[in-house]
Amino acid sequence: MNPKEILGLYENMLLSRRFEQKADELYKEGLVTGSLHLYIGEEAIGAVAMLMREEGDLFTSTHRGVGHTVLCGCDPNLIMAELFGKATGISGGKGGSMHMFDQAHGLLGTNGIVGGGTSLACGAGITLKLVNHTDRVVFCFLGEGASNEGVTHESMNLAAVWKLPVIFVVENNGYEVFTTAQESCSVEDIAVRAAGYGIPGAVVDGNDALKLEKAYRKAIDHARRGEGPSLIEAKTYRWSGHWPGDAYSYGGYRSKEEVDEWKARCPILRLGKLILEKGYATGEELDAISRRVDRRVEESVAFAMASPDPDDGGLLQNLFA
Amino acid sequence: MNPKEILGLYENMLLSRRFEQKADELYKEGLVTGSLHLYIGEEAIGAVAMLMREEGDLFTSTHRGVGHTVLCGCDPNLIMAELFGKATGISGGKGGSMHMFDQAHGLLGTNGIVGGGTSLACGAGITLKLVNHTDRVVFCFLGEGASNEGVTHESMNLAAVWKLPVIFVVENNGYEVFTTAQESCSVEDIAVRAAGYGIPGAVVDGNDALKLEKAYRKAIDHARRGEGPSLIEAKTYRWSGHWPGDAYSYGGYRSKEEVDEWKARCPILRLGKLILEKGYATGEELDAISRRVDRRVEESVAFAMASPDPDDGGLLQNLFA
Amino acid sequence: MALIKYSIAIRDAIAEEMRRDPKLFFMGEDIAKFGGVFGCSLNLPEEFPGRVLSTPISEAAFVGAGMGAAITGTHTLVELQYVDFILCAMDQLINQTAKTHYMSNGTVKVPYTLRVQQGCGRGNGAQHAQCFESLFAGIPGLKVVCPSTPADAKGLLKTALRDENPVVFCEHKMLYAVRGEVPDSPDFTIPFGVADIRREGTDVTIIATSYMVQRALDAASLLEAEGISAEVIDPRTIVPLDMETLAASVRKTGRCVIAQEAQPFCSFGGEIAYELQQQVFRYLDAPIERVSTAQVPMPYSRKLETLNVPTADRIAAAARKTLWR
Amino acid sequence: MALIKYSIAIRDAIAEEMRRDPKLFFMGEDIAKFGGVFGCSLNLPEEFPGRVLSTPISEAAFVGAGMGAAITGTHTLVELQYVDFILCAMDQLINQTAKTHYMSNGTVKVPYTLRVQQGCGRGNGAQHAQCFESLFAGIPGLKVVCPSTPADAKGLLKTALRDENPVVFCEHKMLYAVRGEVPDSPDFTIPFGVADIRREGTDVTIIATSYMVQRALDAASLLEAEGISAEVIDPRTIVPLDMETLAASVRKTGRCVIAQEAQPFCSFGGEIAYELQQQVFRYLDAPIERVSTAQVPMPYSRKLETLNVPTADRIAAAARKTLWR
Ligand SMILES: Cc1ncc(C[n+]2csc(CCOP(=O)(O)OP(=O)(O)O)c2C)c(N)n1
Ligand SMILES: Cc1ncc(C[n+]2csc(CCOP(=O)(O)OP(=O)(O)O)c2C)c(N)n1
Ligand SMILES: [Mg+2]
Ligand SMILES: [Mg+2]
Repeated sequence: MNPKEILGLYENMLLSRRFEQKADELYKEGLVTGSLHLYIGEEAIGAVAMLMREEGDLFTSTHRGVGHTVLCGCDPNLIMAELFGKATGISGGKGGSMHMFDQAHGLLGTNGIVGGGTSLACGAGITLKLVNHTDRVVFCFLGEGASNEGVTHESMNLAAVWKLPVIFVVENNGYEVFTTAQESCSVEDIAVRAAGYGIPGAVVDGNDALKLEKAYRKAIDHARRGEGPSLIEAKTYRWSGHWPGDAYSYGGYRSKEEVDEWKARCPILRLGKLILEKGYATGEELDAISRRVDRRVEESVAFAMASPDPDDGGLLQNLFA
Repeated sequence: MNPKEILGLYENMLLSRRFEQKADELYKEGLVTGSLHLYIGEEAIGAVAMLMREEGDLFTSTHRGVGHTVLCGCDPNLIMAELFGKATGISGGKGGSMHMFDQAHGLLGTNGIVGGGTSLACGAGITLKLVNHTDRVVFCFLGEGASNEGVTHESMNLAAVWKLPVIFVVENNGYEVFTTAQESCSVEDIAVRAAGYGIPGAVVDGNDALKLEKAYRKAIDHARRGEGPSLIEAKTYRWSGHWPGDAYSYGGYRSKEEVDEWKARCPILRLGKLILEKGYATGEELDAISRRVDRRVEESVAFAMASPDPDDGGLLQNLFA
Repeated sequence: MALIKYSIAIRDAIAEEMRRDPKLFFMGEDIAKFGGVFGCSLNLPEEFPGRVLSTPISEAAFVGAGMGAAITGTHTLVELQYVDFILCAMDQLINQTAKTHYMSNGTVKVPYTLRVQQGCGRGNGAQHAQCFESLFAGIPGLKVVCPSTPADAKGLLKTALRDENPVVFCEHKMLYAVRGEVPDSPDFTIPFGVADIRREGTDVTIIATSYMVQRALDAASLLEAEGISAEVIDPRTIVPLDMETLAASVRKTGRCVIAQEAQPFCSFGGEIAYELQQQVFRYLDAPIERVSTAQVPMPYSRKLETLNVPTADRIAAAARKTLWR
Repeated sequence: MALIKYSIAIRDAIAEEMRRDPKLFFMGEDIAKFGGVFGCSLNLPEEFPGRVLSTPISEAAFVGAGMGAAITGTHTLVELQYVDFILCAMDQLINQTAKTHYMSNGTVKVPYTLRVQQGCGRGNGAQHAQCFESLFAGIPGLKVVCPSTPADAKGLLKTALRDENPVVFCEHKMLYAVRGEVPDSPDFTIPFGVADIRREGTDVTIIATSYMVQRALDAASLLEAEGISAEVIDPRTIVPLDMETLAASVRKTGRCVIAQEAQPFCSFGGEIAYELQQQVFRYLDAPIERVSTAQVPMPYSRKLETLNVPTADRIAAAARKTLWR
């Protein structure tokens, strides 16, 4: 990544962070409803992948997909309006945070079903490779909890057998809802499962943008050369509770110390430090980014607020094309 | 295994072989109907496991489960009657070859669903270990095709996490229906997937009773010590088509040479040779076994023939206990 | 009697039955901490160590393992966090669990209760707000229970946990916080297949389960103000179904409204309509009406969700229609 | 016109549509050798190399991949070897495929046909002989097709392969070998939602799909001999459903029998009964009758299987009952 890219990455991550912090506040105020799973603390994983995508590359997301959606370039106004359930939302208010689709930006859907995106990613790989005969790739994000779903296994095997250009990215944040990865995963590193499909597997620090870049580079090249899927496990942490109302984010199933320790490893802070160290930007310039990002988030809130609810008629529309 | 056990094993395998050869004939005559998947050529895998079981050990079987059912000690009369759909069958004629249950002999069901037995085996493991606090074990048979089912993965992970006493035995016969293992499995040895669950994995010649014994011994001891599941992959071959009517058993998806080569590796022939070499029995004694087995099979056919169809009333019975 | 929440009534039923039956084993996602996502296992892991376990996110494995445990002597209780996830374990539920007793000619018993959590009301969207009771009831070999009150939840769950068959126990996310009087006796159970006439009436029969029962009762109050006397019946269990009570009521009133949260096509409401016209054809004074959500997935927008779910007003309007008003 | 088998009509439809649409991709278990287990892909892998692939035994993955391909520009055709195995992929079908167009507010299209193979008749037992059309039809967002003749199979499958929505195409294992006249024109299609009046009559309407249509026609012949004139209607597609034609027929005859192979509870037959009593209440001279298998899994024994599946005799008896005979 060149300095300009790194600055773009920084701004994008900060946008995702602030956007979600705002959404969290608005959830507590009752303006955002339903399910909302925050990506705060994990942004580097999605952000670097989005940066490295080329035209025509695609990705599938998860229940924790607001971050991915912001990061992929989807208009924050449309995302915020969706969280508000407004007619102007990216899914017209019918989807909510777990059902956002933005094909223009490669997003094949956030997903309410854990593991739900894995087989879809294979299908996208079929289109890209077997039907359209391109060298485009698909990123498939999933949690470590999702790695224990059967469809994840089936999809990795299918992708391996047909050499589909799918890059499986396990965002291992150590937890499912209250359950820990130790309690639910039979191996410490999900990436070791790659050997069971004869595909490359790698563990990477998910809070380190530069290390992520290297790991993605290998997997992308591998896929573009027609050699098939890879499995990258990015170790990370979710700062918030599983959902905004989850009162147990400290103390219950984890300690304040643990959370604070991970906060110290904030991927955005780290990138900011690097930027300053390398002199890619000054502190003032970073402050300017921060203000720009905040404005963008405020704008999205204003847009969502001002937007109308869906028409009653919308209820019956779009069942069939 | 001592000589007596080896002779018993030989007789049991021969019984399974002749029983299925007979069933195959009867299928062609239209007396046995529905689905019938023959275990011919693969008998050692089930037979050795059955021999090594102790009181209270259990097992789950597959669509190819007539062999397992004969081998576990279930009365051949009841099996043959079931294949005929008669009232005296082990499932009263309601089950057929894919739905036989014999709890007295540890059989938790043959199964019409590929991979269907894997999660059931975990459940049996829960009973044995977590509820009854015993050191009993469960064998779980599955094909290499079934290893690509999601539930197989989930079950292996669950068994590993809870250290359930499940011994997963992959009967890798190289084929699913017409599809080959190479076409559908991303790895040559399914056993390498064991590492993805942090459990022991082993590849073994599935047509060699003595090698199977060694592999099972390890896995059984491991499970009885409370250390959890193992994965054993037994390489083997099915001599027949996928079902009796499958005309393509030669020539279509495989060559006569290939089949003949495997027939030369017949597990029963091999064991017979060993018995003669070691002097555990004479040729005459083996002939006597052969005649005894044939009589047993004939008896089962006579029993099935003479048995009545289920009563009409049976249709509505046994929906609920 | 004590005034307790539906979620706690469920918890209490489990606790009492686990005390009674040392072979009762309980598993599900995240259940072993903080009472699980809906509070229905509060303090159970502490009281029953080793018998209340959180599973990996592997619905097929643990739903199937539930059956494997059940056929080997364990009485199994499994919780699905949201009913929608049962779609990851349908083979285990339908092909294995539901059919085994029948396929084995009655030699294998499957004492297995699956608790699922259904319904709308929280803006959870299309993959977290479904109602599958009709789908379950359509599968031979499953009993299907839909309690609408804390007392019913407790009494019916205790019956389920003593039943030797697979039972799908459908809870409703909007009912967990509802309080009601619940008998304290550990012997309190409610038999399956006995409908509860929640309100007597003479002009029209309203049939509803789960979350819709309160709305049906509210509709009856609205109708009362107009001089229409509605009888409200909660069948409580869909399989087995107390058609006798339903038919007797419609024989009396000549009119029937079925209120359901599930989508209409091929649903419980249709089934009841078929059975009623079979059994009380000559007594019917008007077509049977069904009030339901639309035949669409549940939209996220609170406005559309609210619009979609039957209200007391809509139920009352359907009742009026049967009276040609 | 040519006299061809149902299985070949299906094969031909796929071949013609693959020729027409280079983005049509076809996958399923064992389909790429010997025409697959039921012969419906005979010679297709040779004509369309790389576009007809056998999958691993991983229903969730390939049913889900079908949707992933469909939403990225591929028109997908997926074959399930037996319908029973869809239970391993229900999340992919219901939570993902059926809902995506709606959840995305119409921005994502899912041009996806899933061929499944249903039914009794071969002694395959409880896990290989189910009929799930009611279950599929109950899910908003799926079209459901049940062809009963080779011509319908071809015309409807071609329509499915040109439709931009998920279509579940329910074939019947006992029909594959049945021959019938099939138009040759590659432009031959049959629109969804148009019932076929297979035989006109005035006394009673018999509604049947798939394998039951022939038995309904046979029943009509039996009834004719007794002077009863039966109208036999095959709706052909369950979603969308041509209620107009059904209602018009019952308005004329005043009597209705629904013949279905599926179990009764919460099924298509119940749905039709609900709709008919809504739409033609005043015209009904007798309760609507439903003839179906029993509410049990399908037994293996050929004797019990035969006993279980509706016959022409049982359908005729139900028709007589509507005429109070
Ligand atoms: C099939 C399915 N099972 C269960 C859930 C409920 N659920 C939502 S998120 C979640 C935890 C997911 O853990 P992980 O995959 O590690 O992702 P994370 O939330 O940690 O990002 C669970 C159990 C679901 N949405 N889908
Ligand atoms: C879930 C499911 N999918 C597909 C089938 C159809 N089917 C029956 S046996 C079989 C092949 C199984 O292959 P494998 O697991 O290797 O066992 P083998 O037959 O070789 O013993 C298939 C595809 C099935 N019964 N169940
Ligand atoms: Mg996680
Ligand atoms: Mg095999």
